[in-house]
Amino acid sequence: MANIVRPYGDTLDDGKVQLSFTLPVPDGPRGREAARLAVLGWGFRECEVVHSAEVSDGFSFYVAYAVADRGVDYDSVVADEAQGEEGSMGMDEVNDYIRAHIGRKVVVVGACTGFDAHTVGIDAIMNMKGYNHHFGLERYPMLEAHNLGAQVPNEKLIEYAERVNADAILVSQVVTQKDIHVQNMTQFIELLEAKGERGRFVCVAGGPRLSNKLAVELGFDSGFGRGSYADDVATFIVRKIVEKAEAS
Amino acid sequence: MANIVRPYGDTLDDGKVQLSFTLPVPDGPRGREAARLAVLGWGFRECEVVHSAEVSDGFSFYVAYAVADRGVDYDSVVADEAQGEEGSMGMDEVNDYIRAHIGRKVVVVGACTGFDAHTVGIDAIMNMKGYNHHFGLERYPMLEAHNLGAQVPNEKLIEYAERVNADAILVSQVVTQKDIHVQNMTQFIELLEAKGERGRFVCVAGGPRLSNKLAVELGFDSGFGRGSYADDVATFIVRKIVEKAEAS
Amino acid sequence: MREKLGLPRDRVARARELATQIAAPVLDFVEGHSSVTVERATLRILGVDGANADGVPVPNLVVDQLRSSDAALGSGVAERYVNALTRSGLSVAEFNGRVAAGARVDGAPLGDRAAVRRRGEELARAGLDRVARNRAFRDSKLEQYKDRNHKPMLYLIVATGNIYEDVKQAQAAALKGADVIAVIRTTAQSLLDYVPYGATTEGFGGTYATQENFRIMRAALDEVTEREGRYVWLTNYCSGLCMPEIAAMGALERLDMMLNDSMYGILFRDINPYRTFVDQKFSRMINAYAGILINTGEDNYLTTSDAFDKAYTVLASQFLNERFAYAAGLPARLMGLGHAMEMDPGIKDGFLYELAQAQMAREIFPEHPLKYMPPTKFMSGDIFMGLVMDNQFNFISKATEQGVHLLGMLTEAIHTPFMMDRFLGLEAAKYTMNAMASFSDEIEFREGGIVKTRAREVLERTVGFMEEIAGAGLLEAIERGMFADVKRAKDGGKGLDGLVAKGEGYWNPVEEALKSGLGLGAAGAR
Amino acid sequence: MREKLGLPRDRVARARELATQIAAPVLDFVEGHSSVTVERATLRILGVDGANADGVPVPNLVVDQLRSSDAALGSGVAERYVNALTRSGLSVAEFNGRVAAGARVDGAPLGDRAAVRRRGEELARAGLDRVARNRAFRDSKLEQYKDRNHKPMLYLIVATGNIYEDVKQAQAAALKGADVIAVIRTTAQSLLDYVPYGATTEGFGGTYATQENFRIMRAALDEVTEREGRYVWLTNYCSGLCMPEIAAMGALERLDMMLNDSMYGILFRDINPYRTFVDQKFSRMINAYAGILINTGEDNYLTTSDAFDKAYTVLASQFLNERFAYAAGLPARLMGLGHAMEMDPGIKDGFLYELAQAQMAREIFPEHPLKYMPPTKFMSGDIFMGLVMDNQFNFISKATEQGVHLLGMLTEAIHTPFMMDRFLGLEAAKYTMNAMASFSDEIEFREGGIVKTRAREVLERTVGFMEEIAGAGLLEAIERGMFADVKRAKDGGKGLDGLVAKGEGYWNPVEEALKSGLGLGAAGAR
Ligand code: B12
Ligand code: B12
Ligand SMILES: Cc1ncc(COP(=O)(O)O)c(C=O)c1O
Ligand SMILES: Cc1ncc(COP(=O)(O)O)c(C=O)c1O
Repeated sequence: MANIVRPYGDTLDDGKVQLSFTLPVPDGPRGREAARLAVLGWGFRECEVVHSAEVSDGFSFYVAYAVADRGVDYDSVVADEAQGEEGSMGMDEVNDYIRAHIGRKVVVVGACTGFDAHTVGIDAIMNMKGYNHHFGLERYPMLEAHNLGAQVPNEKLIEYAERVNADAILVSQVVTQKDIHVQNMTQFIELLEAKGERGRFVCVAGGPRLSNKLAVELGFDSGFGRGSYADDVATFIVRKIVEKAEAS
Repeated sequence: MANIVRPYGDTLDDGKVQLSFTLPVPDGPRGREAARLAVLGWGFRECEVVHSAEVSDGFSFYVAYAVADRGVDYDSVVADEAQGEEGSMGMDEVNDYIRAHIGRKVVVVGACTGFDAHTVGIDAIMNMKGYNHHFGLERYPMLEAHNLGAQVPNEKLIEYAERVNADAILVSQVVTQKDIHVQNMTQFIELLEAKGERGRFVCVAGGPRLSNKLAVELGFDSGFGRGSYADDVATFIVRKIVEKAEAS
Repeated sequence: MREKLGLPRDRVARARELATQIAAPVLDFVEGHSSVTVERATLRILGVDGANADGVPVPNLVVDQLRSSDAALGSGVAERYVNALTRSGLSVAEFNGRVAAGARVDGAPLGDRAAVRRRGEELARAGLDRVARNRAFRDSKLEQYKDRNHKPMLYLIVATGNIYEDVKQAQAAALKGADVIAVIRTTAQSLLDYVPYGATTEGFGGTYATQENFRIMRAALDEVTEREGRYVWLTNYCSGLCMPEIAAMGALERLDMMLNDSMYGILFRDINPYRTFVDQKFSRMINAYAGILINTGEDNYLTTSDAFDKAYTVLASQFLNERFAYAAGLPARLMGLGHAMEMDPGIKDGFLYELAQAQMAREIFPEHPLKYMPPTKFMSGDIFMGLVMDNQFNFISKATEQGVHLLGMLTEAIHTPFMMDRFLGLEAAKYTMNAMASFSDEIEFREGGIVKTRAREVLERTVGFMEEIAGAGLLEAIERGMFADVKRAKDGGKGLDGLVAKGEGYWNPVEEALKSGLGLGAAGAR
Repeated sequence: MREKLGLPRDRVARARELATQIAAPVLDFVEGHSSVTVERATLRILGVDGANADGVPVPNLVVDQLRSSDAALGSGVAERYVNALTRSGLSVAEFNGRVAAGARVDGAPLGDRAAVRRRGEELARAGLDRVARNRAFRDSKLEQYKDRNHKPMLYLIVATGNIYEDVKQAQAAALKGADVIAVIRTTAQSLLDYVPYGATTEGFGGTYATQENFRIMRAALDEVTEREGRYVWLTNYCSGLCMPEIAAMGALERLDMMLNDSMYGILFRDINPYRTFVDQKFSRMINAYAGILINTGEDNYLTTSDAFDKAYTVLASQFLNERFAYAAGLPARLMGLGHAMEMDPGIKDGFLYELAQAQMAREIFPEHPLKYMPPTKFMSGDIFMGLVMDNQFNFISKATEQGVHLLGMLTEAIHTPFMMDRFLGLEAAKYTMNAMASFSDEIEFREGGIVKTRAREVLERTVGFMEEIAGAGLLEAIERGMFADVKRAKDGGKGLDGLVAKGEGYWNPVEEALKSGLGLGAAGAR
């Protein structure tokens, strides 16, 4: 049986949603009506435009509340996040898992690629110190972690991974404007494929505006968004390595 | 030719819209995915759920950005506000208009009806002092304005209007929870109709959450929302009186 | 609290003198009067409860019988009621059922007066003991979970109209940090001369205040109290034509706070002034006995008058509310005197004027847990600006060590709060108040600066205003529209016909027990 | 500005002494060196412009010729270039075309040295006169529209990647009150060893800094300046491998401010330290001559280090930036020293610590128009909380009389700003800054309180840190990771091969004119 959930204002299924947006029209009665019709056009009903203001010549800003009748069947929703429902192992568990199932140190190479200079995210995952009370991969005794920092060209990252015989490659992408991350990540996978090495590495992407879905679409094994920690990533990598070994 | 306008983030037609809402599900990867699917279900594409938080047991809050492809044909949008595109006359103009076209004082009776105790809105329209540098109807030499205040039953308001032989009745409704204003306004019109007097008065409704459309639907001649002033209302009333006189 | 403004002590003292002078004749009048709702409240404490098939509450049935019969209310309802009860040989609960079914209390001849009085005193004692137990229970929880409430206490409203939805909203808010939950009352319940009965699900802009609703919400909040280890306070509106009854219900169901103003009903609900002053006194005695913190309604002045120009009317009202509260046995620490941040957000240095007003109230009423209200009038559909204004308010409240902080809602101008609105308000307030926790302790105001000058001016203006009121008399001042720009005739307004002159033989065992418990002399002075 | 912290004057003086000591050997090195971009900047002032069919700029073509030929850059590019120009008999503009088409400047034998020098000096004068006219024009507009800019100036960024979209965004922001528009540069332009040519529409996270883009934006903002009667300042990034060239372009196109830090390239872009110090000096001389207000990049420290623990590194860097700026002829009133509100929003009393830091900077650098940056690191997808944090920042900025206020965006963690994000930021800042306009004048900090104690601690810590740096030497300190937790080797990083040791006969007419115009001795000291 479907379990339809809808937005909730103060009563179950009242469907209340807040919206704000700009329209390229002057502020005024006609602009407000355009805003209202736009919201209705997106499938809401009972739209109230509660605020409008001029933002510039010929641009106006609106705040609206509206009712969404259409809900989502929650029972059919599958979490699209790399850590999934299964839950992550802690640092000690991961190390035990490696000892039990892999039997040698796992080598991980990571970088923030392209011209992206945001080191903080990859550092949060890899550096000793870690992030938010989750130690980074460097601290895992059964991992050998190489953090190449930021602004690393895809070519260099792959060469390095080959050289240290990595099991997994971590790619961080923070800047997403004009889909530059999509270009960058695509080029990374194409390079690997051209070398016939895609199968050799577990490839994991990460960054605040990345979804697992996108990363998988682009050919990665998974993608980690905001709020992910080293333990999530380590768990994914070691499980994946074992899964690959079993499959082959 | 259609002139389709779409939401504007930083580039024409990028369609960017901000949304926020609560879902009756726990916070977490699955909740975030449900939120994303909900937004896509409302007809947006490229939804990014940029924030989620637990609001209570089994309730979670989301902030999302998404792209609306569907726009509105601005050329076909007709302002739905009582003041309309035509523009309102100022106080002096209204008085001149009355002298020229009606030739006697116009009598207006107003109140905030039902159990609604919000006097400030109707006062803003009617009292001498006015609002935001727009004098109220009491200040208009060619108007005779009676402000009955708040919490006035519909029956009393109508009786009073009959007694002073009003040309127009002003109804203010501020509380809208559970559509109490709709009930109230409907009852007002039904009462008038039962007495066969609907045609006798110009009926104008007002209140911050009222649209002209709703007021007209409920049988009023017009409805004034937030940000309306005495001059808008006076303009509408006197033009309507003349229009009615010409029609009859 | 460190004093920073250097307010002239003698002017503050003068204002208090004037308040005493202004209140005295009113209190004299009050002493000689009761009202239908005072009598019904008395019955409620005695145990009268329930409603008939039409939903008319039993206390109303009883009082209406006496009203419409020869047995005048001037003697107090208690005598006739207890007499009939005693004669029936039934328990109070059984007798409630009889009355609901139509039994009359006014017919039976008066029996042994002394016995009736004894029974009445017993019943009053039983009712007030329940109240005292509630008070003791609250005190023990506050002791157990000491220092777990925020400072100021974060006060959140729920207003779905449906008590069961309210419970969800209230628990959500309490789980996220609310210290106080106010169940907003349905539109215009003030004007009902009875209190609806039972659990209700159909209110407009709020939920009916009923004893059953009180009970349901109390239980829901007690749950969160234990789960979070933080006592969650419950509040409602002790205003309007049933002020004393709501006080009684709240006392019996362990509410912790009450909106309870001495003049709100007159000015904002057009309730008769005499009736209001009589009712407020009785309701406040109950609140005092129950240890219920009252909140006064000075914020309401500012919804119609300008907050900058009429700041002095707020302070004057605070002095009067304080005086009337002392007269009803409330100690300062139960007086949540009200005020609000309602100045036009466009005023240059408005933040400083608001700071001055809030700090001034703090220093003049040092032991009083002042209740501070957020911007409402200038809130608009611009929820983003609204959030920013609310946060300015959060800042000032913490900076001036207010007692009870009503959280602003970014959607104030749009709808009664959504669950997410409350959440956002709480998150912002917690962030800000933590980030500037020690601000008050940290800063001084410059001599001759805006803050000190403004505070002194408002105080001076207040004293002048109160001199005028004292000259005119309070009821005359109200007639002239000196408060909130509203004029109310002494003999106008709703509920005057429910006023009761106490006769020679007036007897009220609850009033007597309250007065003796509160140490109030017959004159109600303290 | 009223001093409130009572900072120990002698410790401030000691820090300045240390800064002088630390900078001295670096400045000595700088005196003996040039770089490819210094030479290209020189050419740009002389009038060299344009690009070849592959988009390689003419200044690069010229310098690369000398680099790859025997005619070493050690003598300065000017001599060879002017020599070839003179021989060609063409105007500079015509000659630009020739070079773009492939003409070489290094082949021709050197003619009459004196004539070449005279021509060079003339060209330098012409270029610098244009710069001086820009400066005079700006000054006249600032005089004409005096007091129309906000205090602090409200600084808004645009970053669409497309200069024409940027213009719309910038005009919108300026119409709603922005005093300064910063066109954010495309990702990693810092690392390009040339400046792209012409109008551009394809950047990532920002728009290419090109001279044409400067011109387009300047014209757009001049339009708003006249319409609103408020001078709208334009700023860009004078950083990275082309620091001096961007300075030259900005000076020629009347930019008003420049992000221009003495160590940013080293620490945050891994550009070679020697190269950076040489480039920053030349770029700052140009900025000084052009009357361009520089903004330093101390905020960047806090994106990787903790703002509470490493507050002293910010202050130390401010002292160093100040020293290097004085050495390049910049007066204090053109030094927009940077800092930021980046402490963890969960810190108790964080507001007071930020207030202390901002007030401290204000008092130590009283004439400097400090540039204050909003929270970025702790901004999240929670745009509502973000707005509240930004507003805390607005408050502190106004309360401590900062000079240039970079407006926070509620969507900081999500995307480069939408038009509406900027609008909301501006509305909130205008509201808050007006509401607490006189706050700074109004308050004092308690002796022994959090603010005073913290400010003194940070100052003390800074002096200790600078003593260490002075002991180690600046380049060694950088090697050891003493700044921003980043380690940079002296001989590592990008662009070292573009460093040029000045030979015996080094000649640079622009440098000479700048130095004499700025009253700088040969040693660059002041
Ligand atoms: C700090 C910062 C900087 C610093 C970076 C310092 C450094 N050494 O990293 C500096 C000042 C240098 C900087 C510069 C720029 N920045 Co910046 N920056 C930020 C900021 C404020 C915080 C980022 C951060 O540190 N987050 C904290 C970390 C821990 O979070 P995270 O990166 O999301 O990482 C977590 C997850 O995403 C995940 N993760 C991340 N990577 C990986 C990798 C793997 C394999 C895995 C498994 C997980 C994972 O795990 C981490 C822990 O949970 C953000 C805004 C914001 N508040 O988010 C803007 C922001 C990211 N920057 C932005 C921009 C545009 C720039 C510039 C391009 C601007 C310009 N034109 O100059 C420049 C250029 C940089 C470049 N070439 O890339 C934009 C990006 C917009 C977009 N969506 O495209 C942002 C969003 C700001 C904005 N609104 O404009 N920036
Ligand atoms: C002030 C106020 C009060 C004061 C009213 C004092 C008074 N004498 O008016 C007091 C404190 C008494 C009050 C009480 C209540 N209020 Co009230 N109140 C407000 C508040 C803060 C401001 C309203 C106001 O004065 N606006 C200023 C005037 C000038 O604007 P306006 O009314 O929109 O009027 C303009 C236009 O709408 C139009 N207009 C209005 N009427 C008419 C009529 C005509 C004919 C025309 C042409 C035009 C016109 O012209 C005016 C000028 O432009 C709003 C929140 C807000 N910020 O809007 C809540 C608000 C209206 N109140 C609300 C509620 C629920 C209540 C209560 C029911 C709460 C309760 N349960 O106790 C009570 C009960 C009142 C009752 N029985 O009706 C809700 C309504 C929610 C909803 N949409 O249903 C609001 C939105 C607050 C909230 N978010 O919960 N309130
Ligand atoms: C003291 C007091 N009582 C009651 C109310 C609630 O209004 P009503 O009279 O509709 O119950 C208020 C409103 O703020 C109030 O301040
Ligand atoms: C001084 C300085 N220059 C430049 C930049 C911009 O970065 P990029 O190096 O990508 O141009 C910044 C970033 O904030 C900065 O502070």
